[in-house]
Amino acid sequence: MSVLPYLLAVFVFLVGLYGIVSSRDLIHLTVCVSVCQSSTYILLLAIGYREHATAPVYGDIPASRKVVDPVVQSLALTDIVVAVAVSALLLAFALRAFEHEGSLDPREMAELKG
Amino acid sequence: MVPLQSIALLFVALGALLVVLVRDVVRQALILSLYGFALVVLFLVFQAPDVALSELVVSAVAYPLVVVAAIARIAAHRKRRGE
Amino acid sequence: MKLPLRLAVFGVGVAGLGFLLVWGVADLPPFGHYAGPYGDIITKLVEPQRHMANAVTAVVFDYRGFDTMGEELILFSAASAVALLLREIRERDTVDVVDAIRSDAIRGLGVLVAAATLLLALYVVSHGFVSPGGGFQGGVVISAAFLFVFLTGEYHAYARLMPTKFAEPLESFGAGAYVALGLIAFGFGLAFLENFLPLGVTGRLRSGGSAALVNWASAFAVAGGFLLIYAEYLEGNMAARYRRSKP
Amino acid sequence: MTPLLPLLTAIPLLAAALLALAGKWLKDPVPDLAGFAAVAAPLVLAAIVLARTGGHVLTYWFGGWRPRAGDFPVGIGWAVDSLGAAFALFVLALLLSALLYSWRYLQEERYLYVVLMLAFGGAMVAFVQTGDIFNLFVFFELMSVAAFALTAYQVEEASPLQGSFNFAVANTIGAFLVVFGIALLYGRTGSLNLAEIGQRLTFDGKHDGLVVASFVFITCGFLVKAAIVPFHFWLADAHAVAPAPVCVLFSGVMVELGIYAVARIFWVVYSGALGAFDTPIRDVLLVVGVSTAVLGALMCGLQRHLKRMLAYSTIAHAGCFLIGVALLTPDGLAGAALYVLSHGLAKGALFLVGGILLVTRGGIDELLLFGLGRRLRLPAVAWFVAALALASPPFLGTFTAHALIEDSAGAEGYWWVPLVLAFATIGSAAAIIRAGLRVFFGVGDRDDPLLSEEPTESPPAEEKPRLALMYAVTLLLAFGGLAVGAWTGLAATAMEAGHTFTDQLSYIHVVLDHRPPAPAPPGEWVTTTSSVVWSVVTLVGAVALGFASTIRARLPDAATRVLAAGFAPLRAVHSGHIGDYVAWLVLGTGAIGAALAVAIR
Repeated sequence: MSVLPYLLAVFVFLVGLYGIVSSRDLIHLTVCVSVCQSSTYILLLAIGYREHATAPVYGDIPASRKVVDPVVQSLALTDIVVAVAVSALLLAFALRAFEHEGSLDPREMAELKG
Repeated sequence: MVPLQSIALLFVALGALLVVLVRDVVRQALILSLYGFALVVLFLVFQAPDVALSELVVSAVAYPLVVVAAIARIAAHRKRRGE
Repeated sequence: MKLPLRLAVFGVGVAGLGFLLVWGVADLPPFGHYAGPYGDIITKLVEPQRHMANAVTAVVFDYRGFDTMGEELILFSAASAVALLLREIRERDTVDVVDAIRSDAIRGLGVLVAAATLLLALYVVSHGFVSPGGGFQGGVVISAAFLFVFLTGEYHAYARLMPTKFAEPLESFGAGAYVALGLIAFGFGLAFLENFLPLGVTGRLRSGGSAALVNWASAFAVAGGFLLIYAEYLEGNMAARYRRSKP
Repeated sequence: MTPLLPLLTAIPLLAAALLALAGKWLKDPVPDLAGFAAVAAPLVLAAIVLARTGGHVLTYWFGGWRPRAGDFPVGIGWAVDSLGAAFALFVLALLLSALLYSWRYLQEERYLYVVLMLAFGGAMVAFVQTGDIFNLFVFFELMSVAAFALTAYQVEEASPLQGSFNFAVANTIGAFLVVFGIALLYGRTGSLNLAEIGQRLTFDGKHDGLVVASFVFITCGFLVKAAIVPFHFWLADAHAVAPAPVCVLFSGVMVELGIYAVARIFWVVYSGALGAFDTPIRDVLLVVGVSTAVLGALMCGLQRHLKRMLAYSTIAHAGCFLIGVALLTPDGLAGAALYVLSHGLAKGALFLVGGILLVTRGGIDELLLFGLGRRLRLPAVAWFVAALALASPPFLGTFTAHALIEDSAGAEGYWWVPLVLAFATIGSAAAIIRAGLRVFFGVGDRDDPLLSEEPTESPPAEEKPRLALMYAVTLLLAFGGLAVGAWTGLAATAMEAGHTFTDQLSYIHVVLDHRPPAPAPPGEWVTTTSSVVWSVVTLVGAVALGFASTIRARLPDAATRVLAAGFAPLRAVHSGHIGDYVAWLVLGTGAIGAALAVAIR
């Protein structure tokens, strides 16, 4: 049980990779990349979690309460921005490639061979 | 681990699997949004409200919308080519 | 490679990669037992040192503010690139735009919801050091406010409110201001991005010192970056969609 | 000097944002001039920093979070040694050359081009200076995103954007691997500072699954950027579509930064904990490096698209850099560093000649350009001087680099390393010479059964190219690449820098305890007879094979068929299909991981 959340991250990562490898549509593929990326936030947040602890925000709670790790949360925040930025760029590439090739299937656009 | 966490974990695992396995991009965008919501719940039970808030806006709403917009553009383009 | 062969290569690889992943995470401390020390040191220091109630925001904009600067620039570069790539297609596709939704009630509702979201966003940004929130999340919510205008179908209102000519300077300004704030501290003879303002009282709105300014710079950069991305994707679409709905 | 360190990266990044803000209203030369200034100023600073790092490691703490000696570092710190400073200087120098060259090269929204180049350069400078593992990742991503955008810059062109797509997906997955590694390390050590992580791992002394897996993930993630087999597929696609001045940075520094990161992380973080396993790590990295060098050398003999051919040549040399680092000795590292310098300048010049051909002759295809470059005398000079620099001639170009790596390999008992370096060098230089002979002199035949069919690139819109400036920059880089080998004093300096770089304990003491670094033993380099012999062999081999390759069409049909059949599987693997690339990436990571797991467990 104590490794289950970590295993979830591993699972999501591998599932995303499978999606990328087997994809037949660049938009589908881009979404799979973002699934892959979501595994990194899951892993980060799972590592910083503590049993019976609250969020690292001290609005009204006494400072003596046990809190979860704030650093992994800030890393996950950074990671989310990176993810969206990259995904938006990938979609734009896919759109342009479609303009040029008339297809979104990676098999039909392998012009760069050898 | 509390039951709520287990349920959230299960939903995320299922969501990820569905997003990848659904090959129709419009449906995929819809499921992506649901997957985003599952992640939001997971982050809340992981005591990460800041991350959950960002995830809610970005991955559950904004990103799927951008994907749909891209799909619509492709459809429009295809239609024009077909005409 | 044909699909079966590709999957075979992938399958062999995944056997190794999956084993490696599981082997690696199995040696992590058990779930729920993070051993520290980085986060613990921060949670102890953040109140006395920084007068901030939200440790996450303190890490994002103060202790590790330099990372966030890099992150804003990532968003800035990506959004500029998306604009560059899609603008040309859009210019080719754009024709006259007619608003499809003619109901004043829906229009009014859209603007109302957008205004409420915007207020919420400003609250989220400004309370970042007090409660969950801060420049990044707030910036995202600001951009979402404009999405509501879009979703209620008011292209002209949306175009007036949020053309790219407004999103682009906003993101550049935010990213630039972030770096500039680092350099201002530098100008005071402090370290890059070091705090140069009084810290204020914990739990109050005006706490956080110059990290509060960094917080706002980041809000602008994020809001601008996201707006630009939406705009580039949605506007071309609006044009396509409305052309079809035209009588 | 230390307080000025952040300016190296802050000036280009601030200039990028300001230029994006005001770019639309600025009249023509202003964005370019601003770009030159925003690179030249940190360039001067970087030179001063480099002069100050001799034997020192400069540290800088952002936000003023300098820990007291022995305390836990809560902020982000930079730690700059000679090698890091030299890399920063080199990045900025190549960036300035590329910007000067492209003054009139690209027209479309050109202020955005300058903006992206500045962000790219600023990110690379931060990447080599940082001493924090997550900061390393952030600037890795910034440099990647700017690079993705730059490959797709010529939006008016019908060039296949799929090259950029493949580049972006492969590198993004590499970045995920890096994050997984970082997360594992954070779970174990609770720290993000490289020195602190290294200290804790060494103190733990464990070499369990977590340590091995995180090492494999971070190494493989960065090797994707370094275009090492089997992670290299994206590189040729990206180079084929990116503008020539951007290729200068891709081939000259970006790829090399991947190897730099592997070296930095290995020595600071893992060299203590995995100290007893030097041999298996060395063997695995050497196998990977050798495959890269051989594959790159073979593939560049098959390309007719000049930029794609040069990209495969970069892969061959990247394999050689990795071999130098993989020896895990200070001298091998020093050799790799010198190699990067000489190769970056020479390869840069070659790409710039490619750009000149595009602008003046409207093509980048070796056979279509056959004999068309006869009147381009200065570019021809630059092309052959750069080819010579890469062929490792005695006491010029990559000679000292080769010699250092070979001597170090010999001392470790790897007698076959010179053979591999010679093979890679001959293969890559011969292809460059072959193309040069055909394009600039019309030597040999106009048809070549072994070259592949490639889509050709159409030239960028051109009003009045500043050809004089383009020629000057190109020649400067070419002769610079050649001169590196002649400056033998540089070898001793590089050896000292290599010692400082590989001294884990000293690095940790400097960063965490503010102690001065342990002095590096003075580098002393003597030319051995065997390195001169090998260098003559490679030079003669490269020239002979280069001439011979121009008349491959005259081979008997049977021989051609056998050769073509032999190369066919190699070609087929480079399919241009991103799914294939990712499958190989997964296989490579799994294989490297399995090999190390077996050896270390």
